[in-house]
Amino acid sequence: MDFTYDDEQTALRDAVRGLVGKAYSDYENRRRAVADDPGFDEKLWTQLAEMGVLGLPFSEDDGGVGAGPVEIGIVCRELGRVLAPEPYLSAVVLAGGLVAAVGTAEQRSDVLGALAAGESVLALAHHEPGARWTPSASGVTATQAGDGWTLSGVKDAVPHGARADVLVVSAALPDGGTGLFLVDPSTSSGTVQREGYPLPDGTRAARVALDGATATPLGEAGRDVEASIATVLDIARVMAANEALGMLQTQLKATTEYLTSRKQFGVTLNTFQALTFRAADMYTSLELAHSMVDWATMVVAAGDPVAVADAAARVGLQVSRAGRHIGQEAIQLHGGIAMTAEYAVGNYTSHLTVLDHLLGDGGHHRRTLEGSVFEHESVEPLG
Amino acid sequence: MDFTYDDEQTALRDAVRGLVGKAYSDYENRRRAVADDPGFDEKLWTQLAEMGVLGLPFSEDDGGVGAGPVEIGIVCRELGRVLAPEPYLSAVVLAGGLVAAVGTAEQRSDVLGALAAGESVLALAHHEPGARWTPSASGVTATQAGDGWTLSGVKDAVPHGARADVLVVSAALPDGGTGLFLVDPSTSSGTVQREGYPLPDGTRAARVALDGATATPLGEAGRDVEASIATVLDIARVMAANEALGMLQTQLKATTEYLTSRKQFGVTLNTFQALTFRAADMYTSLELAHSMVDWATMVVAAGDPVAVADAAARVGLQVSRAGRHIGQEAIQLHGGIAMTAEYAVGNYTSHLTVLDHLLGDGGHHRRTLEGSVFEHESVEPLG
Amino acid sequence: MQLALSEEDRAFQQEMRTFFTTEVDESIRRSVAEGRELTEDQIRESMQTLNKAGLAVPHWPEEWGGRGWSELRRHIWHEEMQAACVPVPLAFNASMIGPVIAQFGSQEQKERFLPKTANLDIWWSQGFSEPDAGSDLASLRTTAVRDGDDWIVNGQKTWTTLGQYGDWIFTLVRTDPEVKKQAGISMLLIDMSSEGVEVRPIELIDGGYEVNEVWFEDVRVPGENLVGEVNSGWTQAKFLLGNERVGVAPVGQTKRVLARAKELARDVIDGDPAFKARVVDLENELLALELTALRVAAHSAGAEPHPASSVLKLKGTELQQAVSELVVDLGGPATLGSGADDGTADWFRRSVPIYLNLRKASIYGGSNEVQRQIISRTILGL
Amino acid sequence: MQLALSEEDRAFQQEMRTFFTTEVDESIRRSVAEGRELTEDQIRESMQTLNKAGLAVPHWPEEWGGRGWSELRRHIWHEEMQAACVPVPLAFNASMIGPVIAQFGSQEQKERFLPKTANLDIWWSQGFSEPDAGSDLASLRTTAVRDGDDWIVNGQKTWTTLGQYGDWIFTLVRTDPEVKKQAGISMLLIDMSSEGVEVRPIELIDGGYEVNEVWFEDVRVPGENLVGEVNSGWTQAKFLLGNERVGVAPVGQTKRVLARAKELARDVIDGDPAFKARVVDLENELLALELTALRVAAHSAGAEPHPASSVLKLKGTELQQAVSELVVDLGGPATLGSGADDGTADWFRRSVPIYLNLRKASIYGGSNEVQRQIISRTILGL
Repeated sequence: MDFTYDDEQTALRDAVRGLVGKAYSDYENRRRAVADDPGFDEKLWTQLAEMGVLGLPFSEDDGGVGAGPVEIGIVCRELGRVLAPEPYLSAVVLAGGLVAAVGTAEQRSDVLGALAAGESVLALAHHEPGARWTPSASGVTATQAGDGWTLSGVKDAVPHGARADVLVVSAALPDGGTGLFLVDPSTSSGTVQREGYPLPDGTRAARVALDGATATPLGEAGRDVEASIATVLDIARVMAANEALGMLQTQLKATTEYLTSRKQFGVTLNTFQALTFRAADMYTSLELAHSMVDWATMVVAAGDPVAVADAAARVGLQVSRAGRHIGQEAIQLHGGIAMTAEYAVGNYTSHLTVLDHLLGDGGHHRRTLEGSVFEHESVEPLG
Repeated sequence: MDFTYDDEQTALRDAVRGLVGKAYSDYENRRRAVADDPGFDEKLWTQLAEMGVLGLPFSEDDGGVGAGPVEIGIVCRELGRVLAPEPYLSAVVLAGGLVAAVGTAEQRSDVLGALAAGESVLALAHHEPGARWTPSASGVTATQAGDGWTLSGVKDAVPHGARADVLVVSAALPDGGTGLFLVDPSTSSGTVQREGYPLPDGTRAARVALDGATATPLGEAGRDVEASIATVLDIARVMAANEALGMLQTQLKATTEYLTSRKQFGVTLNTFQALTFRAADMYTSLELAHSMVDWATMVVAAGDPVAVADAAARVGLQVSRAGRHIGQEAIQLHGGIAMTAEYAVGNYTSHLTVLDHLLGDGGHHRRTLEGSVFEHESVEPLG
Repeated sequence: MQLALSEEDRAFQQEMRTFFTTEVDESIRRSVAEGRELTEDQIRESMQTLNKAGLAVPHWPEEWGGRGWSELRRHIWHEEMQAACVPVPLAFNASMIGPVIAQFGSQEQKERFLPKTANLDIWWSQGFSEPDAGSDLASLRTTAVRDGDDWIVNGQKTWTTLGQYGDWIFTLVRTDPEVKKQAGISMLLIDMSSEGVEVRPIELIDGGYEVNEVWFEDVRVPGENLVGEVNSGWTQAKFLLGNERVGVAPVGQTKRVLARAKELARDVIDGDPAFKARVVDLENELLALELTALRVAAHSAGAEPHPASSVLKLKGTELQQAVSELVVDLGGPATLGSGADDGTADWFRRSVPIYLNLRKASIYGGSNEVQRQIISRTILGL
Repeated sequence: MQLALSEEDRAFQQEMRTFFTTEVDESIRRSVAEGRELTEDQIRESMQTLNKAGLAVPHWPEEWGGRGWSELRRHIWHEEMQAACVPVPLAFNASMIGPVIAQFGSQEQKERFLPKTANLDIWWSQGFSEPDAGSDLASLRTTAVRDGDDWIVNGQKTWTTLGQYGDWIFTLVRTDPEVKKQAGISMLLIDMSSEGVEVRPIELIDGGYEVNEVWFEDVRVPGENLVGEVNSGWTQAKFLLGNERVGVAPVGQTKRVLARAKELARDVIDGDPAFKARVVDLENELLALELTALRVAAHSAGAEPHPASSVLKLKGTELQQAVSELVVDLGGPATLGSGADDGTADWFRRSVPIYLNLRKASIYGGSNEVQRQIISRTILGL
């Protein structure tokens, strides 16, 4: 059991921190980046590609770097620290992760190669109106027509779905189960209607209405890949927790700095013990979440999907709680200024709230864990 | 809608406050009272009888005073303020309440008359091992033998059950349902084995093992009175909430007095804002609970059993929460001294904890309320 | 003690309910029900409808449109209004400056301002907060300097809610920089169309623009626009902020949102006992809060406010925030949706901005820390 | 980063597990499992069993019985011990005075005291707290005045846990009343059978007598019993209290109680989803706490303690209290029962006293307010 980074991991962290810090340490840059479509900085995306960060999880054969979950977690955490709006989680971890898990060798090489090179943005079109964090699809159905396949139905809340060059779309298969398909909106015949809109954190999502849209099966045609979707969602939950952790670290730091500099009634706010004790409680939440995030990341690295599902729910629950506690207190301890869009700290809370509901919130994860509460005597991280 | 006492109610409050205050304003007296059996002050019990307090809820025909729930609530609140260990809730509200609700005119006059006069202590033997706040009985069964009845089975956690002169015992009837019986341990043939023991708050309870114990049906023989038991339990929940409110008022007062007098690091504790803000939160809990207790008491006075059941659950939930919050914080804000038996404030928390689990705790009440959550659009106290 | 309303109060309640559900424009009420932002016109129209029926400023002196109601009736009026999704009268007019002018204003000021204030012919903005003051209101820096009969005002106000619609603004300004900070403050009424007044919108984290900065650069204000005596502004501010606490617990509105959530998310609530438990907890806390408001209302007739009134803002905003958080959780992934599918989807789409917006509730209007300070000092003597 | 234990650490874990579950007296372990109070003899016997196997004081210098283990191994040792219901070595001996004597004591003191301390042949009591000091430890008033080579001690200590079994007591006494309060304090070791020492039990709200007052009236203490230099006691106290925070989060024990609750109240938990949710929440928080302890342990090798170590006591005691509250609620009316029916009934009968007793956990040993102060000042720089 070891919670420390090795030298290469530390170097990766410093490199990513340097790059995204340059881009977004002035918060005004982040505001500008989300002000217009596509809601992120294409130049920074290219730089991330050049640094090898976009290909980090994928094998060298697929045009990637062949790094592991710890490294992906490092990237997500650094992006979180500066509230970077780039679609790393959606394009690389979710959509890319599914292409890597399910795609043929050729698809992996083509699609992931272009993703890693920064030439193509992927998006996962999975959520359907009325669904609640399920790994299956039912509102979009796949139909085999001759040699090819078409998709019909509606996907909603597709992160960066309007900007994406390639959509990875889940769909109910004719013989049951859920399949995955690649849809290139620029070449697909049939209807692929994409309506982009901003989420409450300034990033973009889209409604994607498909009507007889031609699509390429990802991997073996007609194969039920719900289990792969479930596992990639779980991995993404852990990576989202890494991102959230970076955000919470920034929020606590901003709050303590504010408390030591802002004056009211003639003294700095850290004179008021009621406030400093609440900051101490934020720290406690943060450190507990931190331990859980590190642990869950290591569980992903160890690779057992059952353990990953459990760890994803556990870290999801812990970070959801910590995110609400710290995100709400950061605003309250700042006061009015944190309500404004031009001041960073409140916008972290906006993104935390979005992230909390993207892949399953604390209540959802707790409900999952309730199902297994009698399967163990106690929870033993050391076995 | 009126939350104020009239002159008579105020006079009653002052009279009870005077009497019990004289007895217990020195906390050492309360410690002495619970040190030996029967765990309360028989002299004070007699004085309460002389003041008319023990007969307050019963009609004049039954030897009582014919007062209403508001007056009973006043008494319970005053007893709570000084942590009086006298068996008012168990003997008068619970056991007496059931005799009044179910007994024949003769029984009412005999049993309640003696109770009101302070000549006879009643106890309700209702809880059975393994049961969880149900109005029915199953572990003790009633059998008809010739003209008479006998009871067999075990009751547990019978408040003041070893001291009581008359037991009101619930039992499963031969034809189904739950009946009530009077058992006089001194005259009953068969076995009535009573083992008294102290509860964590110093008051007394008993295990009562019955084996062919002769018993007199309360009211009409063989009649199922589960509904009456349920309603009397609900009324007792509201009265227990009144008692708890009195206790919480004392705890907050003790805490604020301690904070303004106790010195640490050269200053009084109220210099520490983190502590004073927590006291403010205690006040908020207290006042919300107070409003709810007054309201529930008025609902009891209005008399509709369905509304009483709802109000009992609502006030039970609110006061359970407030009791834990204030009871725990009162100890924490005092520090070590509140852990000692000779200092009053921690013992209030002991009794609050016992009271919370006597008739149903917050979680139990919440579960009850969950059942009706879709039966109303919103909760409207003004209709 | 008496649970039921008197027959007269019951009739009054019915009268209010009938009026609000039949006489106030249906489209306005639908906007409120669906949690949409109201337009300026909707707010003006609704208050004018109320004022016409004598229901806009019932707590003012009767001479100026007040009704002499008991506190209980005011409470009923307020709750029924919210239950019917009728926008409450604009607080800046009805609860803030109106009572101040009625109490401290000259006869000329009363005649000039009160009728138009009650009818929202003048839309008032509040000019108290400043960027560097925060909860320490009295450290304000905006100055007013005598120039003949006039005052010349310079400085900056902030957090001016709905200032973009404002016709006039009531301000606290420093008229004597030499004395202890509370002692050198006056209250000035300023026409927002005066030269030198500039309103700049502030974007909030929910993406909306409901608050503003208001800048004053050599703004000339006639001396007759001073309320009360020079340097007595702190007295009027305290009076105003004291009024602000009455009816400040947004019980009715919060109950309405919770009821709507139950209606729109019944399946989700039924599918997860944790949601049902949260609903029960919140309904119970809201009941306790409403009963506390009633207890306080019944007590305050004429006398000092009941000490428990301080908990209304504190707990009221906590519950308002908790309900908004519940709504977000009920929506779950739908909160990130386009809202294109139906009204329910759209309601949940708006839930995150509302949740974020309501973080302000525990900061503005006397932060919850200030409320705790009031409770611990004034009530508990700590 | 690495999830799994190394092969060697895994073998070590197995070795500990085997020892604790087979070599420590079964009846003692059963008492711990059932949450009963241990007798003096059980505590002595258990520690002596550990000491014989070199498992009582592994963190001491190797010369005096330490094992030179990594922090991770100490953590494993500590967790496995608790999981097996083995009483942890008496803190006063193993964690408090032992390390202080090893660090500051003379060679004579080390030889005289350390072996008997490790083997619980001497039962140490702690004499730090005083009635009027509370969290402000340094304001202590017990005095020691020179008389030839000896010291004459007068004063009163309180909250002396298990003082009724104590052979010796380590005390902080004021040896120089003239200087700043921390500067005039010394540490004295006092034989509790000395004339003038009186132990008076204090009844707690749970009805038990685990703490005591210890009175000193003209107690003569040989000069050789002073630890370190005169007036250097505050240094030793800080060292001792710093040690006290290591392993202070009672994770293993709390997990054991929660596991037992699940076992004994499975039907109750299954019957009410709110209980299941509480169990999940607590298991998750305990996991986060244990992982934090591991993170801290892995980090602390030799260096300054990891800043996150301050959260261990704070959160550890909160969870310990929360689990005890859950147990009471699972018991429900059974908590008021006679306990006469079976072991489960008896377990729940004892749950309220345990819950009440554990209210102390957030007060003693550096209250949670002191912990928050440490975090906000030392870690956050506030």
